[in-house]
Amino acid sequence: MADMAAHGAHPPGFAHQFEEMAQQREAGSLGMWVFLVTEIMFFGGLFATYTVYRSLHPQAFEMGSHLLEARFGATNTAVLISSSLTMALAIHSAQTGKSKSTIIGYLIATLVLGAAFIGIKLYFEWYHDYVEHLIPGIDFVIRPEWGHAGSQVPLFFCFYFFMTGLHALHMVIGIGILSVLAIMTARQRFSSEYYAPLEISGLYWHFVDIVWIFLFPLLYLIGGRYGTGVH
Amino acid sequence: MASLLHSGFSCVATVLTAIPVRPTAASTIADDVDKLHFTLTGITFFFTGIIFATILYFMIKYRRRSDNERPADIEGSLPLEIAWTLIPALICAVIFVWASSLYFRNSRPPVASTEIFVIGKQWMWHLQHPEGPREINELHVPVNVPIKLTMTSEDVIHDFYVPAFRVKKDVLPGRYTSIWFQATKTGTYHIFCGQYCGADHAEMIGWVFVMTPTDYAAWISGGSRNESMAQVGERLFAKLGCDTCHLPDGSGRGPSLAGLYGKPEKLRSGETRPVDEALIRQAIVNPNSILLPKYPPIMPTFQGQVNEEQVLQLIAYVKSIGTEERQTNSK
Amino acid sequence: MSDQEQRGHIVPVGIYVRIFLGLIVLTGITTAAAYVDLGAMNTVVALAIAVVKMLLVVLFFMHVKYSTNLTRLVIIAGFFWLAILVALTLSDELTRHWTPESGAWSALLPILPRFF
Amino acid sequence: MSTLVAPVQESPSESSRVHYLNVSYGIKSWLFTTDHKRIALLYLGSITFMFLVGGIAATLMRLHLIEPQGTLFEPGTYNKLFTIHGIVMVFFFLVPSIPATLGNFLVPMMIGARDLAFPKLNLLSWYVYIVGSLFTLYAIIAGGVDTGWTFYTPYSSNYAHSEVIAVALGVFITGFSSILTGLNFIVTIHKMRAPGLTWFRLPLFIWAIYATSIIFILGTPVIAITLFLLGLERLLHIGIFDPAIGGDPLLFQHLFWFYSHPAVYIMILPGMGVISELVTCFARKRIFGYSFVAFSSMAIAVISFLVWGHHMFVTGQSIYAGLIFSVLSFLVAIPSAVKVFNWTATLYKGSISYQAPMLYALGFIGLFTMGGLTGLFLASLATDVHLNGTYFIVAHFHYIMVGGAVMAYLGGIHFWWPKLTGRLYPDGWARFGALVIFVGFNLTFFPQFMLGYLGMPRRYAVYPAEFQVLNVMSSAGASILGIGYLIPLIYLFWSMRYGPPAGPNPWRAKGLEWETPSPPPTENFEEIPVVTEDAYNYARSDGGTRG
Repeated sequence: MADMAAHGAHPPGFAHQFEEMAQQREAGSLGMWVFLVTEIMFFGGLFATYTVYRSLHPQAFEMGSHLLEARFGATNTAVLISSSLTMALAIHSAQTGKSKSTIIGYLIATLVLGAAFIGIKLYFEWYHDYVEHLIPGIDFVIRPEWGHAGSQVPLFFCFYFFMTGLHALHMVIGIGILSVLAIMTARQRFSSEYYAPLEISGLYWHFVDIVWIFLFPLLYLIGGRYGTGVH
Repeated sequence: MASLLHSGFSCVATVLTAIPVRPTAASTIADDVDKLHFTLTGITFFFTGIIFATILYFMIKYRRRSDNERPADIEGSLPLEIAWTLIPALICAVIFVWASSLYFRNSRPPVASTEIFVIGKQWMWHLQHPEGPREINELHVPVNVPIKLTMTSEDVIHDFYVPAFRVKKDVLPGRYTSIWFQATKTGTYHIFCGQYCGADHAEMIGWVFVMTPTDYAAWISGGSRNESMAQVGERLFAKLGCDTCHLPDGSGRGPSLAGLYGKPEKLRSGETRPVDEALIRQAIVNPNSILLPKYPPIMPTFQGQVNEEQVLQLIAYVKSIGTEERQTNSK
Repeated sequence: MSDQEQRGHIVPVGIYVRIFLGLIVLTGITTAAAYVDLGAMNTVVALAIAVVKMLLVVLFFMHVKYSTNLTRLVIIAGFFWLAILVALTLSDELTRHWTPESGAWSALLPILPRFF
Repeated sequence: MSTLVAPVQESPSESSRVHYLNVSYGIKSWLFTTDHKRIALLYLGSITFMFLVGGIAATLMRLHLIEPQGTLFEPGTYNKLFTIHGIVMVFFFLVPSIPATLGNFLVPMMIGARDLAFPKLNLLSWYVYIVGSLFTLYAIIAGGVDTGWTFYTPYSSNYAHSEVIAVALGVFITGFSSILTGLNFIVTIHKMRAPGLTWFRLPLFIWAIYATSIIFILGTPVIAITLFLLGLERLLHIGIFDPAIGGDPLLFQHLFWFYSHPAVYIMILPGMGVISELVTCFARKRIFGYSFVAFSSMAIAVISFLVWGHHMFVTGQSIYAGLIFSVLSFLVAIPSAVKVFNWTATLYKGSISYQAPMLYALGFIGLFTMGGLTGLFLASLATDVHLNGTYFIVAHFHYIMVGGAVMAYLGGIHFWWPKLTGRLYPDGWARFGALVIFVGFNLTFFPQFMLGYLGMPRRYAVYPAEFQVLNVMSSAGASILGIGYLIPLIYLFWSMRYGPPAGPNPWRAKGLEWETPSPPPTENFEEIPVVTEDAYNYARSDGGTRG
């Protein structure tokens, strides 16, 4: 292993199969981007079926969308965007070698905002939908005032719960990663030279935010809410 | 020794002759499809033969004679590459145009074809002639008459496949799919279920009996005196209370159905769709998804109250009053 | 390896805050736009705003503006393949009820078989 | 018969040399290894086991089909057999076979790296594969699944009474093993090539693995979400494919085939990569038209995503969509044809030797040509109406999967066996095995082409009597094929202990992987080699890549 020493001292976290730090960092971010492409295709299956059914049953989707409360959707979007900001600031402070507590502060902020998102989602929306019998499979009630597209509204709610459910699952995983990062930062594992795990988790978190950026208009704002007095 | 050889060859010969090579061709499109099939077989054997012969030749000519042979350093040749990209592309283009035009022509049933309704149910075929006779796993059709099969399924996806007619189409739940054929030879031919549909998928088979017109006429009338689908449909139409809204003179809450079949209808959503089996079925099963401009969406859904067979009978009835009315108008 | 590349591009905090504000404003716009009757354009506007928001997050928060062309190619490939799935599936679902009347392309067909 | 390559005399220091196999012993050293070579052997073991499970199912089916009204099994049991055969062979043997075994072992060595970019992810991908396999094996033991490997709804979601959820979960989990492997390869090939190893000096095996990884990355997530939705619909009795609430069963088929057709290219592309290596080594000649063969791998990977509709020509799919998919299906055949012509041209003016790997390679070219051309029958709309769902389809994809992918896999295993184990296998037996497999294969599947054209539908437990003669021939061929597959199993295991030691380069082949002693040390190279010449330039010098 004589040649390893020849490479000079490496910052902590250097993996033996790489030649130098930049190669490892590039490999890490390329790996995460390729993983995000698989996530695009994973959510893509749902978005594709959503597009097909929305073009086949436009009234049912519009009817279902009006039953959702856009204000909760909007607040959740704002919450997620701010969590993206705090995540970006966490990476920035790691890059510029800020103190450990600043980094942990930003990470905790991101974590809390993520938890807030899930809280709003669970309490204000899903529980509310449960009370109003809008969960397909669990005593879904087709209301007469839905008129002719009534029988297809459960299809919209299948999509609503599948897509937001999968997104919420990714949020929970993100929160798990953030807490692990906070612990690793507390143990002084990162420095201005080695912060790849932070950067890669940031990419993941921003991706989950982007999925919500698309989910919000596609699920909550179908066909506009003018004149129907629906909040 | 010779007799041994002779008997050996004869038993092989009998076995080989026992193997049919070409399925019976008993419909108008069978010969065209077979022409395309044998052309493709020719192409396959030709190219496989070329590759096999070339490899065999190179294997013999350039076998390794000594271990330190230094073979020629050939990089490749652009003209050759272009050649064996364009030639297969050309062959593919020709085959595509031929196959697609054949498929396109076969996809439209002739206008005057007699219609038979098929309902696929887990592991049996219901076949219903408009004149009344109902059959299970058997289909009696006259020769040289274009037959259009309108098919639907009551549970999973099945597939109506008659190899002798080179005809196959999946049978889907909740939708009508249709195929057509014109038998050219009398005889009995296999019906297979071509899409896996459960435990007895292999038992969901039957026979098509192609008969001469006289035999067919005798068979159709000779059968037990049962009413035609339209008559059964008419009784069902009354029993379900459809006639309370759909009055013949159109004064009821629903539109008059007389003379409706076949005419394009402008829906409230602005889309005009011809009143065919699919539209009537949708009106019965999911009425409020087709709204007529002048009528309120108050028709209740009959999904669950009528099975596929009854839907077909109602459609037959609507078609029957559709055509009568048109005759009276045209007189 | 210059120090800059060694550590990856450092984006000043000011840009982050400006991008954040832009995203908040766009969220407001898209929600407000939903309450205005634009007919079919509602969906187009909502999607356009969503794409702009996505680009902001991808280019600035995820540093794609400063990263290699390979990363950009990977992202574009991802969306392109999603487009393939949506487009070819819709090509079937939306044209399923079209029947080849005697007009249009199928009119050409009766001529072709004479050659085969 | 040219003599066996004279084995290098085992120097005393050689046997005591530390390499990746004897660097540490014990279960823990294998179960927690991050060495890509050991993970490759772990995969080799688990894949061979799954191949045996699938093979047993196939043998039982062929025994049952000897009689038209087969009495060996109930129809329900027969349906479970062909479903298990399909699922295990496709998802648990063919998809991971070459990428996970030969790919894992060779990619770092061929590009002059010490290991894959993410070794821990590589080990995780094996564990994910094992968990997925356990779910599927549980499903087999707990009563089997009878939906066919295609899981078409509404049968699989509402009407099947078998372990559909367990198998869907198993395949869902194993999908992530493919994703992790694909991700690892893409990053490694991009970021960890040895200095001087430009893209056009890469061995064609690496190009094929790279193209396969693109399909892994872009296709597998879609089958993951599809089976996820199927599982949900079966659990909640409501879902997006249910016609009752406006769903469309054909949409499931669209999503399923969006992955499953590229998946058949996942199975064949690595095989093509192996064949490019074998043909050049045993003809001792540069590949004919290197860039054309490399680009045709990429073209296959891309176009394979556009053609899935040809599985649905008869399902009531729109005629116009059928036209689009038909034209694209013809297009995807062109790159494969280019490859076959280039392999054949490589033999021209070569110095060809006929050891076992070369027999497998030549068998591959012949059978793959046959398989590929029968695909044209199914791409053209008119004949597909007659042939869809019959044994013609079964014969077509077996010619490509068994005649192509499995022959290439066996050829690759034989070719790199000395590098994997440091031992040589008995070449005489190996050639005999290859010939038995070739004969058994053709006798099994050529009659099925004729059965298909005669109209015998696939997945039938009982069939009309007139098809019996061809079915008996096919079953006879299957028994020969079964024996043919056991032969390599025996002498390869035997060679692990008794085979003569192989030197670093028994075939005198080109490529960085032959620069290392066999079996190679854990870190592959003392120091990373610098590549100065093109791939496969046998003409310039003998052995060694550094000219």
